[in-house]
Amino acid sequence: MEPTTRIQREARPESMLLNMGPSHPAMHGTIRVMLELDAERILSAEVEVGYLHRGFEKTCENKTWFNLLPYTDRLNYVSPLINNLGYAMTMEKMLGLTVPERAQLIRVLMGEMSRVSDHLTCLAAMAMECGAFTVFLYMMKAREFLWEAIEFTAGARMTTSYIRIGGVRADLHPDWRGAVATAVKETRKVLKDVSGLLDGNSIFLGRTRDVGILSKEDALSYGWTGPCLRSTGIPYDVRKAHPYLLYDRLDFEVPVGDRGDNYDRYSVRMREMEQSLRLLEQISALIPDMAPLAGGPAVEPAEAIRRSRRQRVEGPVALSPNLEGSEMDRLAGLMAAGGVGVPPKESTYTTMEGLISHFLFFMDGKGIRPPKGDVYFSVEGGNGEVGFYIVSDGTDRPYRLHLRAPCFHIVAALEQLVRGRLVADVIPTFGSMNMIGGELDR
Amino acid sequence: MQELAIAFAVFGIMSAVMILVNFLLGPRRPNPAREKPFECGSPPLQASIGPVNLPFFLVALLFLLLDVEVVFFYPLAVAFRGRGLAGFAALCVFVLVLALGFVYAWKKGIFRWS
Amino acid sequence: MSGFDYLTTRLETAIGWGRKFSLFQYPFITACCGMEYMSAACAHFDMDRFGAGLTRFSPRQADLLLVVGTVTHKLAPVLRTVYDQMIEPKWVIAFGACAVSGGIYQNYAVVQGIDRIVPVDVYIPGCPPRPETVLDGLMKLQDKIQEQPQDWRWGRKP
Amino acid sequence: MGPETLIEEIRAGLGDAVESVSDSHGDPVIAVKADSVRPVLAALRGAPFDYAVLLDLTCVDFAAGEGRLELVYHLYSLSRNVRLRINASVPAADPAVASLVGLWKNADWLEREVFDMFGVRFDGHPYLRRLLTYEGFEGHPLLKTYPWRLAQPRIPLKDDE
Repeated sequence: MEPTTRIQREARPESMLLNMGPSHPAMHGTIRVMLELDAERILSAEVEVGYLHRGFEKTCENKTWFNLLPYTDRLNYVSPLINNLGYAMTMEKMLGLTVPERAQLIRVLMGEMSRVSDHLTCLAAMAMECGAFTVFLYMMKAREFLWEAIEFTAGARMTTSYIRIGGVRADLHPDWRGAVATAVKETRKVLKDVSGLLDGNSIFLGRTRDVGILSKEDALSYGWTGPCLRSTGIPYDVRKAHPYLLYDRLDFEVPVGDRGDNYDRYSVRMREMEQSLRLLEQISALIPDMAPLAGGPAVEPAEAIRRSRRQRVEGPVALSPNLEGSEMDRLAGLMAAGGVGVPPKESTYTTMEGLISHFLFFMDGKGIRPPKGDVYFSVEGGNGEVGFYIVSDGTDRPYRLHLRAPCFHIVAALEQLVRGRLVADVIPTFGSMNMIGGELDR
Repeated sequence: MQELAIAFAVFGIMSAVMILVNFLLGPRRPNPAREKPFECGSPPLQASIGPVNLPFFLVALLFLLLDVEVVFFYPLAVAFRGRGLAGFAALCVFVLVLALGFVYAWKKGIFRWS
Repeated sequence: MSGFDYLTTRLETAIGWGRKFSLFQYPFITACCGMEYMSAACAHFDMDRFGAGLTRFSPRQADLLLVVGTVTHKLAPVLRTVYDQMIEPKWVIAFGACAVSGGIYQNYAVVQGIDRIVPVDVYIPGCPPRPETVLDGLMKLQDKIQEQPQDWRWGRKP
Repeated sequence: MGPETLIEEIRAGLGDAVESVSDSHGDPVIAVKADSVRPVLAALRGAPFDYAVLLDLTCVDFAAGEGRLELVYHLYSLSRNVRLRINASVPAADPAVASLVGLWKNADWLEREVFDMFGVRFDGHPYLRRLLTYEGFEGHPLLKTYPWRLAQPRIPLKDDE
């Protein structure tokens, strides 16, 4: 049993070494916390990460700018649309693009829905690990409604790849208002129930109040951002500090905690969900209804192919991801010009130029080729500042793509937070950090 | 006496069946990893667990004491069935004495792991 | 079929029936599929209707190893140890494209499919699979358990 | 306060340590010599500039073209709500730079990750070991020389291709 880890070498001979290993319900499967115990008290802890290091940054260096979008969904897989947003906006900053107004509105709508589902999942897991299984079931139910609203438009519940470089993939589903309204109503009902269950609950308070306290200076020294930093009292939110999209035109507050303990992280996330729901309502009011499809009934794709064998086919083809008819005339509102987005699919059936441009977009060395240089841009993710640092050498593949993962810095403080506490305190402290393996280990 | 024999027979057979069924139905594929303790999948950090701290031992003793007390309730209840209040009073004395011991241990700080 | 065989086949169906509706699962969750596992296991899609709702977080008490998400090379020994420490009879479900075949991560870090580490009974494709696909995969495993012959250790070998 | 005045202020404060100043899409970037990274960042963390948060530390491998690795530090000043990016080049042959563990607490893990992925040695780091990969993993994956799909399994896998 030769000591390979630091904790084995530095541990006192009589203390007990315990593995809170990767395959542990409260460790979300990807973190190993090694504890040096004196009865129940933790003398020192060592955190081992990297169990979900999937080589994201190396893979991106071998994928084209457009093809690596699905990888950004799987970074913070609890709020995938916000990663899409971060990557797309960093690229737009590098390419110097302006996204059409409607696409920006849709992006804010989708981003906020993704943020609420992120907080729901985090608090559900934290509450379940403290024993409140009912809260877990309630919050999963609320998240189902949110995912349904996202799936209506993006086609997928979670890994959507919906927000693209230059805009969004498709227009909103015709009755998206109903879906978003029910999602907001259900989530509000669940938030009321959960705050009733947990806010005054003496067991939950006993497990989280004054447990895992981090001071302002330490939080900044660890590079904390997002709800965890705000729980210590510093109101830093990227949406307010560096407004992007339409956040400067929308009115929402930034909730702040006072002691920076587990309970504050919980209550900041609960209040932040309320703010995001308010944002959803404001945005739903701002988004105009879709213009009805102009022109006669659209041609089915198979029919268009058959006709195109005899002569050029004029008129729209009924083809779009949510099968709501031709997308060509809606593209102006959804995707920036300049050959950044995928050309409309139906033009491949009707015109030779459309076929060639669609093919060229995906060919090696052709697609999106930003100028040489590097760029950094960050958005407010579920855990904090999600930043993309991209170095491009002018080819169609990134030379270097680095993600600034917020929960990497938050989990770095775990060793200090649990030292001197009891073993049972590791669970709520780790739960309130919302560690997401995909983002932490990249 | 006869009920006692029946009780032992029934319970004995039931426990035997439960043990043997596992031996009969479960396929047996021994492997070295199964003997080692389950440490969340990671290699254990210590070859063997050292001396256990005192508080664990004290709490275990206290639990044993109160658990045995609960086990005594069954025969006491059966024995005092016809006695009415007097029997119940004897039972209360028994519980009271043990409760005193429990409160004493609590005040001595058996649960306060400094 | 001699009388004795008739008896054991009837007993096997009874055992198969008993096992398939009381699966204690060990959720070996690592990545994004875990979010979809939460939806499949919770009230909306409710895996418990199939008797597989009770999650046991110790391999000693679990007979279904549900590998959910990406298994990286760093995690491979952990998965192998957990599989070895499970009680017999045990089954393994590979949940999601990464567990089935390494999925979209074909690089130095990810094991290209967990059947290189542990024998897998049912593969559930999808990245992540929809909860309905998960329940369908579970039903396929239950059919497999129902048909599985019991090795009686005497008489015929399966 | 636009980036220009900010750069002047930093140039005045740090003087010769700043090799060059550039602008990437509107964000100020200063290039610094490798051996003066710690003093420059300590100064930037200090009073006048007040860059309290080390947002991120990463590395870019230019070994093939220019034979160097470029370390990129992102700093953020909370009070002045301003970001700054500091590039420091280290020779690809023997990449080493002073560690920032005393200044910021997240430097510990950030530097361990850059060491793990690029092989840059951070002098003065208390526990410089691999963070994301595992013991016995040879080579540094994010270097351009490391092949994309070269796996190093920890346990024997069935029918290795």
